[in-house]
Amino acid sequence: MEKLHFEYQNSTPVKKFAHVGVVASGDLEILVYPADGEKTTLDITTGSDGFEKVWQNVLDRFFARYPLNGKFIVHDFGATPGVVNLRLTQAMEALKDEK
Amino acid sequence: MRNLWLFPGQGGQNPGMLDQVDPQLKEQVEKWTNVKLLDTAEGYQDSVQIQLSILLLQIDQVDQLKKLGWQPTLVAGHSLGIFAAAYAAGVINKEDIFKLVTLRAKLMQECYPEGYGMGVVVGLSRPEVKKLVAEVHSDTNPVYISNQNSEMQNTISGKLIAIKQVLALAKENGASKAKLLHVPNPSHSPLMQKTADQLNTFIAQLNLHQPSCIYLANYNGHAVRSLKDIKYDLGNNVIYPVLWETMMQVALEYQPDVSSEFSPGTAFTKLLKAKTDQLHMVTLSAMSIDDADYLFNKWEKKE
Amino acid sequence: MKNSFVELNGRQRAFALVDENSGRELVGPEYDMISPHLEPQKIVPESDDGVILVKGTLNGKNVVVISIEGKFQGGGIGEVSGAKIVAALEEALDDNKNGKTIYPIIILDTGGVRLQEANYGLLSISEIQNSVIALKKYVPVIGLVPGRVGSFGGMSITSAVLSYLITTKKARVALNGPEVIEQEAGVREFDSSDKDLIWNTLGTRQRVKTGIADELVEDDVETIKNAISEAIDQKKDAHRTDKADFYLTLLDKIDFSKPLTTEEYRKIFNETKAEKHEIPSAVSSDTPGDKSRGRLWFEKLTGIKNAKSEYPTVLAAEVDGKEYIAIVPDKNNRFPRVRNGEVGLQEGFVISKIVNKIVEEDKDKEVKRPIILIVDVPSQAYGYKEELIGIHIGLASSAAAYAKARQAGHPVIDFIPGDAVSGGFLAHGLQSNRMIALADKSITIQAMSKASAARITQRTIAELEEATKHVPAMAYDIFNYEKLGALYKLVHDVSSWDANDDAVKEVHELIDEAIASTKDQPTDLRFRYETPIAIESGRKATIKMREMVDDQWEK
Amino acid sequence: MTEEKNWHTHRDAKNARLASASSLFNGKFAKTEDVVEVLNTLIKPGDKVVLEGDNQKQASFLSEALTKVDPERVHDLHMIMSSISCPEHLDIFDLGIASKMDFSFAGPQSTRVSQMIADGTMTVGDIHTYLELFGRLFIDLIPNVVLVAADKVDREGNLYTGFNTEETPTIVEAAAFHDGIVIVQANEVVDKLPRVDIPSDWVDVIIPADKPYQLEPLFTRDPQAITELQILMGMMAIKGIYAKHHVQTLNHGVGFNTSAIELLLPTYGEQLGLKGKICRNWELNPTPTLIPAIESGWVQSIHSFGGEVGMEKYIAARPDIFFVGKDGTMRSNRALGQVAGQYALDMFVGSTLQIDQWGNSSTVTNGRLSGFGGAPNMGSNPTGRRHSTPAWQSLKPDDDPLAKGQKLVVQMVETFGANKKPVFVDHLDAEEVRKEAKLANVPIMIYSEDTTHIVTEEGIAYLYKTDSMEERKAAIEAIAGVTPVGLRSNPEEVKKLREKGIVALPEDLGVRREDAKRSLLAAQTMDDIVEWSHGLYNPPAKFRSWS
Repeated sequence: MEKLHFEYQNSTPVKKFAHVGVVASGDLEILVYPADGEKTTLDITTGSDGFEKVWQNVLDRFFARYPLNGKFIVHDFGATPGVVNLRLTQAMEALKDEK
Repeated sequence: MRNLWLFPGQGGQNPGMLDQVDPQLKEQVEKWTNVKLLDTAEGYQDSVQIQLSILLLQIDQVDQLKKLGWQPTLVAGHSLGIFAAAYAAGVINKEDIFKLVTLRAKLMQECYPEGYGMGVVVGLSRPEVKKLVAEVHSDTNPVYISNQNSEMQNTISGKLIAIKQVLALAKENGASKAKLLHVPNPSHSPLMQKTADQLNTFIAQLNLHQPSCIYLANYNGHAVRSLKDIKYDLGNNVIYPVLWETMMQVALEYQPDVSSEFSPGTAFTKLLKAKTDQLHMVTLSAMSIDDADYLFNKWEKKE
Repeated sequence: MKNSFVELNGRQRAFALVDENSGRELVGPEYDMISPHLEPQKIVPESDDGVILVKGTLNGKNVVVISIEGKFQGGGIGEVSGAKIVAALEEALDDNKNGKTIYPIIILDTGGVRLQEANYGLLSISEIQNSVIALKKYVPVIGLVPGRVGSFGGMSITSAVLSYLITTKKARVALNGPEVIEQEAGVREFDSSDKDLIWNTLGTRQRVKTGIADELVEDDVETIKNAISEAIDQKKDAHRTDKADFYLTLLDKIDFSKPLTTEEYRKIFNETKAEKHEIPSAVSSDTPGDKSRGRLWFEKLTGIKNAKSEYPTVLAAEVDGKEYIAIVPDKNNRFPRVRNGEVGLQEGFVISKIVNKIVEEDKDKEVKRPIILIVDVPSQAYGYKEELIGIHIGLASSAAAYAKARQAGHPVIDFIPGDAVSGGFLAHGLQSNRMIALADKSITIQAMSKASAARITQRTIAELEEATKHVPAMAYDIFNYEKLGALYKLVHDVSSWDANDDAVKEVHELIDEAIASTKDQPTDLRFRYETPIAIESGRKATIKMREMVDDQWEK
Repeated sequence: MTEEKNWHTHRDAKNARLASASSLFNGKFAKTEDVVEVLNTLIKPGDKVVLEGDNQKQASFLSEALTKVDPERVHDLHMIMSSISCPEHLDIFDLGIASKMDFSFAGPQSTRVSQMIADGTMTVGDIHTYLELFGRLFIDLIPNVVLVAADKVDREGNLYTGFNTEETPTIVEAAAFHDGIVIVQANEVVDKLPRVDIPSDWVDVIIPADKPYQLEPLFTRDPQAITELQILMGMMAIKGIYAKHHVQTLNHGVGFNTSAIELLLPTYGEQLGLKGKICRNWELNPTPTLIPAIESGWVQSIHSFGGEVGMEKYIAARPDIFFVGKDGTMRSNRALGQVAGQYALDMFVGSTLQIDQWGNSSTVTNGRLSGFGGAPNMGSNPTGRRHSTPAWQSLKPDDDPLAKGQKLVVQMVETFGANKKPVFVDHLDAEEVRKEAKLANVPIMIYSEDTTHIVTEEGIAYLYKTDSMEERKAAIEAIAGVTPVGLRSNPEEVKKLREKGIVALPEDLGVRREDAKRSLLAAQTMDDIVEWSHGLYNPPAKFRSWS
């Protein structure tokens, strides 16, 4: 298990809480809150060690397309980059939802 | 029923593991080798003790299974494991195999008193590790990529300083695990040439037999049927990587019905499980020979 | 086309059962109430700890859905997830007591105790069972076992105390998982790689035919909702833990030295008619029984020498107005899997008969007879026939009997001079409201043997032992157990095998003190959260979770 | 005049061989136990031998017998096999019986094939596409002996190959009409065949087998294993490709991606109102995951390369859909299926293990020379085609009056595969493999120029719309996730490509990622499929639902 922390400067504020995913084998859950301060922060607990660079790449790419400014908590149980991206974009969709 | 017999090497030894071994055989082995087998934690600080005890454990299990009428279709040993594999394949007799392994263990113990060893990198592919090894390796600071345990788990062997450099690089490059192994010599690398030479001299005077089944060779990962190839593997596997992943890939292409991992440990069954769910698996360290016999009978009936 | 319920995750399942837009989640993921015990063992936690609470309506009726997420850690019950379930059940109990009808629905998709928090899991599960039993006086408590995981371990015992159990064919219900039985009893007892055998024995298609589950429904959301709604409306109750006579009759007919196929068992099950069984008290004899800490202390505390009884593994007798009950080994028992003192098929039913009789006799009495459990149970019995017949029903029967006795006002006191392990402890020990234990190194107190726990959590025994050093709930000794705060007293100057006169006197006094301490106190299990150790450290997360559920329940 | 040239040396040779073995025959029939001697006698050193072995059906009785022939008498065979599937297919090289191989696919034996090529035990003629291999049986790889399998034979020697006819007629034809020897193993000898698939005229020797030929359920995918990512890609493909291009005739490669699409048609496809508009006529092995779509009325016809274990009864009960003989059982034909796949379809959808920066794809990776199945034929654009279907026409460039349309060739991959290895790589492992195995061509499965679309979990790249290699590379980078290729992508470029319609993300297609759930599949378990089939589908043991 590894704990990772990332920070970004993003433009689109998160206005409510959103939650996607399950901490199941090959999957992860993402909690998104409105940002605490200026910065977008991500606190990631991952069961797969050695993937910091991959996380960085996934997040860089995600935020380049969807610059959400919020506080993210991630509990990852060995998801592939594809699944991570799926959950991130699902969280993005959930935040857009008017419901 | 096609049965793939797997023989692990060093690493899984634990005190008391010889409890169930035929006491007569143990005594006999002690006579042949002039080594008193301690089967204690202190004993297993010594690699002659480790190698002989694991071999004894495996040979005893081979004897018991064969007595019950079971024969392998394919045998695969990992490093030290090839000796019990060769025995199971009917290539070499009991006395010779123990003498051969005693010699091997002693030679290995003597060859590099300090400063050499092995490391393991998990989470990088073999080509990736190879690249890192190439960055570090030099004549004065030798390090080689060695065993290929699975696609993403490879070992390196060489001088400790060089190994540590590779391990650090591996960590930087996203390895999930990169650590030194408790092995006091640079096994499975060209640095073991002298050991291989002496082993080959010894093997040359043994009376060996054609194998009764397919033997998966460490040094090239091929399925071999000729005595010549097996002989080469027995003498030279210390200077080559153990190409376990390839061996297992090849073994699976022979479509076995059952894999049976001999003691100690269950590591190779786990690796195999990650590759396929199409065969039955037995681990002798977790069950008795009678239990294995019961399962083999059950599975054979179902086919 | 069917709308699969099984495919949904735990949260979706909870919301799927309530009327559209009526659902409200309590202590949802936004609170990030993770288990404090997983990260120290390098295991990734989940924000809801694998339990989802949703209040809403089902066909207009008020319900609270408790959904266990089978995909997170196999649906294992730990401290936080357990406390979440208990808190919801207790709130529902309060509402119902106050005339506000609310129906609890429990979705079981669980391996039972979360082994990484073993002793918390056991405590929680006993507390869940206690609440369910209390609730059943007011409303049916409906269980749903949709599958893939099914319902195993301590939660299979819970499944047996529920009013009514609905299931799909994708589930299995059993006390011990196949791998554990193989580990403990050998591959010839149960081959965990034989899927045919496993599903034919433990699969719900077999289980509904043999009284372990009540209704098999299609894996379809609407169908499942209707089945639950109907069960509530019709107040369906299988009374599964009230069948001791039936099972004792059935067990009389089975030869445990011979094989038993599922078909043969179904036939016996269908042909069995309950016959009344009397359970006489233990009496003195000339021949000593097989030695155990439980027997030693039973004989010393009751003064019965070489105690023997008709059911040789259960010793029970009333002395000085107190009922003492112990489970003991019997080397020649006709059930081979209980010969070392395990709790097997018969023990739970026998105990339930004893305890229910006491409750019935004292029904109208002001002061209820105290029941003293002498706990020395190395585990439950691991065996194929045990699972085929449904050992968990036996265990649930004694647990339910103890719980009902306590709820009726009987002081139920544990004295623990020996092992207290797993399902054995749930059946005989964990429904007490005071636990007294000896501070003896020989005592093992846990949810599973080390070998099995290592196999199930895919660690080596060495790794497991390493984990026990950092997490008291993982430990196997009474000293770490004390840190959880559940004990009433840890007795330091008496050891397990040394029941000398002074020691016996001291224990007697402590038992009396414990009995006295229950006077005018709540008859539930909350004592465990209210000890100084529990408040200070042992049950901090439990207490926090209870407060949060209470805050959000909406009176 | 000189002496007249003998124009029937082949026939003479064949007759001589058969005559020399005549003591082994009773008419065309040889005894089961004589099989090895039959082969010893009829096969000569250096012969070109076709051993029937495709990716499903194996002439296993004959292949096992071939390992037992005397290498002194039978050696240096030149084997021609569409698929190297069984250990004994390679054992004959180890044993010195065969030395050269022409093949198409070696997936189940790919490691040993690589090893044997590397150490010289085997020389490779070519790694063919199926149609090249079949075609060359009539050109320069005309067989001396063919070894094939039949289900049933009658007393006259007519063959019933039924459900799994596959390539038997093609192989037999190549030998029968050029004086090759046709040797058949038969599961069963009967008085009357259900129907004649191959006339006895074409057959020389029949040997009853000791057990039925080996058959693998290769195209069955358990819906239980379909993931949300695959469902998301399936939704994108249906909306962004199938619907957009009005794809009516198609082939699906084997895999979970395409199984997901099949199971989404009756749900997601229905929601989009696409029934009757897309996916009507199929060239496809009878995959169980298509049953819900068939039952929901999506499918008009299916022609199959081969059979699929467990589908027999279902197909027999749906003759409107499948190609079924008068006897009521399916007839398959691999050669005709491949022809249809290459020439008659709107679209091929497949998957791969690696795609390079230019868009070439291959399933050959380090250490494994797997060759390819049907993909190279299905996934290529024969330039002579001139279809009028909306799909084919929709790929025609607007600005060229003489322009042609194109077959849609779609690759669907997750950006990372097993072991978290990137699928998008700068260079295919196949380039390295070519060097090691000294092959004439890099073993590319589908060439970039033929690939019209790539779908990943990130989106779709409409490669046919790109007008330069630079743009093509950029489009691939845009959907290649965080693979080394994808990391080169820059947001500005992606924006431009999206505006031009060269790249589409789910939101551009109106696909909600949150809808990508397993409950969207028409069947989630094998049991569900059985139910859809009204109990007619009978899954093989290894696919049983445990519930």
